[in-house]
Amino acid sequence: MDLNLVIALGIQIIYGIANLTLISLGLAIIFGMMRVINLAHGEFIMLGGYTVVISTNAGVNIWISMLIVAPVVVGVIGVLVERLLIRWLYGRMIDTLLATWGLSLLLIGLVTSIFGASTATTISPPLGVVSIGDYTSSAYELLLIGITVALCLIIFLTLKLTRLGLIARGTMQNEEMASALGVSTPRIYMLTFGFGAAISGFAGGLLAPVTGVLPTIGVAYIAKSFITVISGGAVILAGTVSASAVLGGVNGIVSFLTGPTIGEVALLFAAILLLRLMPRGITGRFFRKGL
Amino acid sequence: MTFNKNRRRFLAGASIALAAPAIIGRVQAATDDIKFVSILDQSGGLDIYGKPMVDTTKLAIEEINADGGLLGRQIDLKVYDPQSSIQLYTQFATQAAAGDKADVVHAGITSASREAIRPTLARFQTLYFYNVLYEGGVCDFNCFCTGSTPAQTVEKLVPYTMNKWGKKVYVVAADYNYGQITAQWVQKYVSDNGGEVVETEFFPLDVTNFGTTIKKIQAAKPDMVMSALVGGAHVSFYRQYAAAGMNQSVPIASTTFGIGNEHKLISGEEGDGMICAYSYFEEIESEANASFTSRFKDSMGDDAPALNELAARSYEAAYLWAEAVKQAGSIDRMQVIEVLRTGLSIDGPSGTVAIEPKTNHALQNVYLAELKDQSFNIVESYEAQPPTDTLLVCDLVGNPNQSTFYFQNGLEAAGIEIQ
Amino acid sequence: MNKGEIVLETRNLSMHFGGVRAVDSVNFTIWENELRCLIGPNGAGKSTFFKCLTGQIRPTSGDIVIRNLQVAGHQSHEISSLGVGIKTQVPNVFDGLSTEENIWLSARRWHNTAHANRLTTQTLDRLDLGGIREKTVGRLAHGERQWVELGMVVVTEPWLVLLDEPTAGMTYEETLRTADLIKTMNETATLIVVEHDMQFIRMISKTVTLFHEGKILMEDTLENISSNPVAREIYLGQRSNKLEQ
Amino acid sequence: MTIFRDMRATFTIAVIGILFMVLAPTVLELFAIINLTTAIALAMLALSLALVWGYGGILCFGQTAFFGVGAYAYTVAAINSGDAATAILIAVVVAIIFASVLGYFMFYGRVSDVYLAVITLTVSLILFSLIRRTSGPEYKIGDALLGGFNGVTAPPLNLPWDRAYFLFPEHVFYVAMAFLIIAYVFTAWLVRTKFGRVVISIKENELRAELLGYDIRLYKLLIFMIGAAIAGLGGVLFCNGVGRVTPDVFNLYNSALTIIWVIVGGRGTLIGPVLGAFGIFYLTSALGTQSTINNNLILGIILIIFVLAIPKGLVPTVRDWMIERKDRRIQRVRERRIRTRRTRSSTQNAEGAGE
Repeated sequence: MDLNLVIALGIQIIYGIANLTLISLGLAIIFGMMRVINLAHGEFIMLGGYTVVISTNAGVNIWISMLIVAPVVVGVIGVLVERLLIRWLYGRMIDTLLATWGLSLLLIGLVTSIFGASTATTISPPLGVVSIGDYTSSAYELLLIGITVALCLIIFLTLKLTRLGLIARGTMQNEEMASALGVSTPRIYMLTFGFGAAISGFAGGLLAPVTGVLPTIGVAYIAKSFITVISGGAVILAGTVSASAVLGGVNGIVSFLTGPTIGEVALLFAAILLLRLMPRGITGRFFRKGL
Repeated sequence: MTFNKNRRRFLAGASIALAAPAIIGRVQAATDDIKFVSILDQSGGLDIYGKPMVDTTKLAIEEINADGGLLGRQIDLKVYDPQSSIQLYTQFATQAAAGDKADVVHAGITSASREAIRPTLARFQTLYFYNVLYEGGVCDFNCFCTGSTPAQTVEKLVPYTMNKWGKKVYVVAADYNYGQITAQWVQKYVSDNGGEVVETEFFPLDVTNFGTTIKKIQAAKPDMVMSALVGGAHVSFYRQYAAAGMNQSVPIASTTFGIGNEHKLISGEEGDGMICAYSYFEEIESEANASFTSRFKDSMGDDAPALNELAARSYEAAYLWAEAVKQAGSIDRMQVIEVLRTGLSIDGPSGTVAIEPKTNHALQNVYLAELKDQSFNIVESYEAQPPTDTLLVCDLVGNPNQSTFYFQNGLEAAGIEIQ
Repeated sequence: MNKGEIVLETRNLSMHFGGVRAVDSVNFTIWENELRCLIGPNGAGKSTFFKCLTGQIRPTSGDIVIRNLQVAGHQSHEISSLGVGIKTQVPNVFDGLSTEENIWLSARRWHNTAHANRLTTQTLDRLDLGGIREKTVGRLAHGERQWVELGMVVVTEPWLVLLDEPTAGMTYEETLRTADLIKTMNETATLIVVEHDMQFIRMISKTVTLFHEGKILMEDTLENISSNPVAREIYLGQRSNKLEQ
Repeated sequence: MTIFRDMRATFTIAVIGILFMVLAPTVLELFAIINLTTAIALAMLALSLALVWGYGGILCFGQTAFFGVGAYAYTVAAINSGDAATAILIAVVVAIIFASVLGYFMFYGRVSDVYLAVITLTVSLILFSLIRRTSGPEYKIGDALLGGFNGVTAPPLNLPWDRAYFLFPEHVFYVAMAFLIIAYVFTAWLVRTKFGRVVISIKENELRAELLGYDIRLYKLLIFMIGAAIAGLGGVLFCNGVGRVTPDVFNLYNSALTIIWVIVGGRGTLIGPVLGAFGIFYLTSALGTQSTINNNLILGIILIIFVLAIPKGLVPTVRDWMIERKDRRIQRVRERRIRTRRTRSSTQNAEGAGE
């Protein structure tokens, strides 16, 4: 293997990790703070993609669509969902499984009914190509890595500096503490759910130019992000990033060596082993006091 | 087969049960209508394929009914939506055959769904049409497979593109039976034509990140990529391939791209230059096709999806069946099958489609087309192509009493040499 | 004084969390039929020590010997199965079940159904829980839940009892009754009680072990400890008046 | 024994089940009977999760893994041995062994809660990925080819003493219904035994159960294995109902669906999830007959309305309602009695005064 291939592959694996982080963070925020397993997470990502496609086709600048419109629109949808559905289910977190599964089906059905089973997504990655020797990577992929890092930084600062973040940290350290202190006001829950949804929508928007945008595309994300978040454990950022690094790394390397299916299976096996060794996720053992 | 005796006993039992609807007390709908049942996914992950198929089926039945129906009777079209679940396919096939007493069932998208319902329809002696392109190999007296098979499409596509682009081929395919077997056909035709498959990779249906593979393709430096990727998530491949600039250097040929209208999903610059092979393209220039597409657009309005082989063949298959009923002068299953197997043909939007009696498959035109600005330009056409793949293993003329899927376990298991 | 047989002993028992030595080389011994209270300020390591004894956490190093049996690192149920009754700090009861079912489940671990039924009834009478027999434990008051848990310990007729803050959240009345119960239990069993409440300790205690910074600082009668200047120093601030009570 | 008193409701339901089993084939059409077999198989899966999750507190997100393993094991064994009875036995044993290995791995590693959910789901997804690849001729167990994504045709049930005699669909329905009733009565009995009560206590409070001296890992493992056995048996019935087993059974949709049945029917009951499975089965089937409105949309709306309107699940809600009604009736009777007594005493007084 020549050096260029190693570099190109290294970038690819980092991209894979960033990708996994990106699709998982929204779920991690909602799970980490509210202990709600949002089965409609994949559909939030899907909605982000649709938002970008529709607004870009309507003439909005693609960067504005991706960086602003998608998270805002999906964030608002998240707040609506919280107000109309999730808030009736506090204290009954298992029932949110049923509710969000229903929501997931509803969103798929709704989008299919409105936009059809397949949608023209004529938006392209708005950047060129980067060459490493004989190998070429999409510059957009490199940008995505950068944006993911920036996103992690934003979430870090939000957790570190805001009141929402303070409560989040409390909840992560001790599930019962926050509710015992009475700080988990409905408003905080609403904001959290909206914030998580916005991050998912943001991810979906960013991925729209490099994946298919279809009503049923959420299914491709939900299992992987669910597994990543839980493997990471209760600590939102450190958990998701470390789990993405482990799982994405394993997936990337094994995929290259043996092929994608075994790569996927290796990712799943890695998650099982990880949870067996660390029964409360990575952050159950490491970075416990992290963010 | 040890099953035969028992099957007969089972059939006897089933027909006794069928013969006694009086016990049920429910009077069968006494209408005189001919029952045409369509079981195709209208929701769930496969709806990108199923929806256009149902749309054109509806169009065909409406037209036939408007034309006075068949044998003086109207056709009652019943559509079931199995919601992309195999279990629901079986349920609805049972309901169609034993409950609705359907005169014909047009159903199935994946081979898995076809294999799930084929035995049920055979058991209840219900005529079955499968109108999707697939890996070939079904040999069933009761089942008519009208879609194109690899010997019709891959066999034309491979030499054409190898000639144009070069002999080193990289194969990417969906990781299930269809992809695996199609990859074997590609392998066979590539080596038959003196080329070389440098690598074959299979992808689970929910993979959306193809970065590693694109690097591997760059490392392997093939002359072309042959794709048998399937489903919504796999559309990502073409976009990421283009994003890495690869569509400029290593072109893609495919026998699956476009069948879920993927060419409308991605942008012009991402898809330009791809070459695909089907027995129908919306862009075919013929009077029949022009009339078909305009009738379809009239009936669907602005929401009309792009037309592809699945959609066109569903339409044509409905007409094939109707023609057979007309000629037989009856809806009796055996009589209709006999007429179909005389080599019955119709002229549809894709050209002439005829039944090949040894295999119950279709003799059909095959077109190669290059993608440009989300439209296909037909570059090559071949008339009346026989399903030579299935012909290698199947002879329903010699032995009509068959109900086997020969390629279930790949080509070598069916005795076909790949290299 | 003839102290009898050693019931439980730890040798160099340590528990480290990262760099924190919550329990640091503790040598602790308790003799048959003794009633020992463990005290110490918050973070002194007594609760961690208790968790090591009950198998809820695995100590970093050192030995725990119960009746000549090395049990360090054993699972809780294995320790309990030796005939050790354990009550944790937060009431650990089956919230969804009734008082009777809670106690029955404890009794049934050791006896057949008929005997378990009999013991359950006896214990309900003995602890005066008849009035809440059918009630769901999750809906009971905190003190009552503590009593249900005590009942689950009592019904097994243990010979060694480990209690972590048994009177937390109890009224004065209930605390008095608990003290009586503990004394009665002490007639047939050895007890280790982790406690904060000096008043309560005064009611029951003979010897007291004072924990400080993961170590045993001293072991004496409560009177002697309360009058010791070093001990007072440790309990400075809010705790100091507690010691004097 | 109080067991009969305790299980009166169970036996009532079992009798209703038997009546249904006997009457259904005379009332319903053949296709309905055939499709019912599939529904019964799914109900069996729901029952197994009702036990493992509702009573054992083990949130198993991959209960379909045992269902699918059972179905595959049956199919492979039946193709090889030609005897359905042996094949059923093998299927159940294989499911149990599989659960014992996975359960040992999880419970003795102290994995629980949502982390356990993810492990079980992941196992199911791994099976989905791997079995999908088995289309080649090299994936052959004895005479049985696994067939990849397309799956394998499952040999129908036959008689142990006459293997050449294959059961008719009605008979398969009888067998399936009988299995379901037996499994239901068995699980209802099981949760009332000492073992069952300990399992429930573990769900209530793991630490307490452990401090009482119960080896919770062992109890969890055992209930997990029993659940797997029932799920495996469900798998056997499923491939008999559908006539085929495909890797689809292992996918995310089906894993989630199983959880949904239990929530809809009501956790902490056994009959609830069974009814939940039947209900959703009929709902999706009924929806499939229309294609005007997207089916995901309708199903999604129904589920959301359900969770908002009937939060406790079907059976607990009905039960509570009935108890409340009964209480109210008792209350009313009591009030009436008091009233009559009062009137009577006042009349008596009046009479007395009159005397």
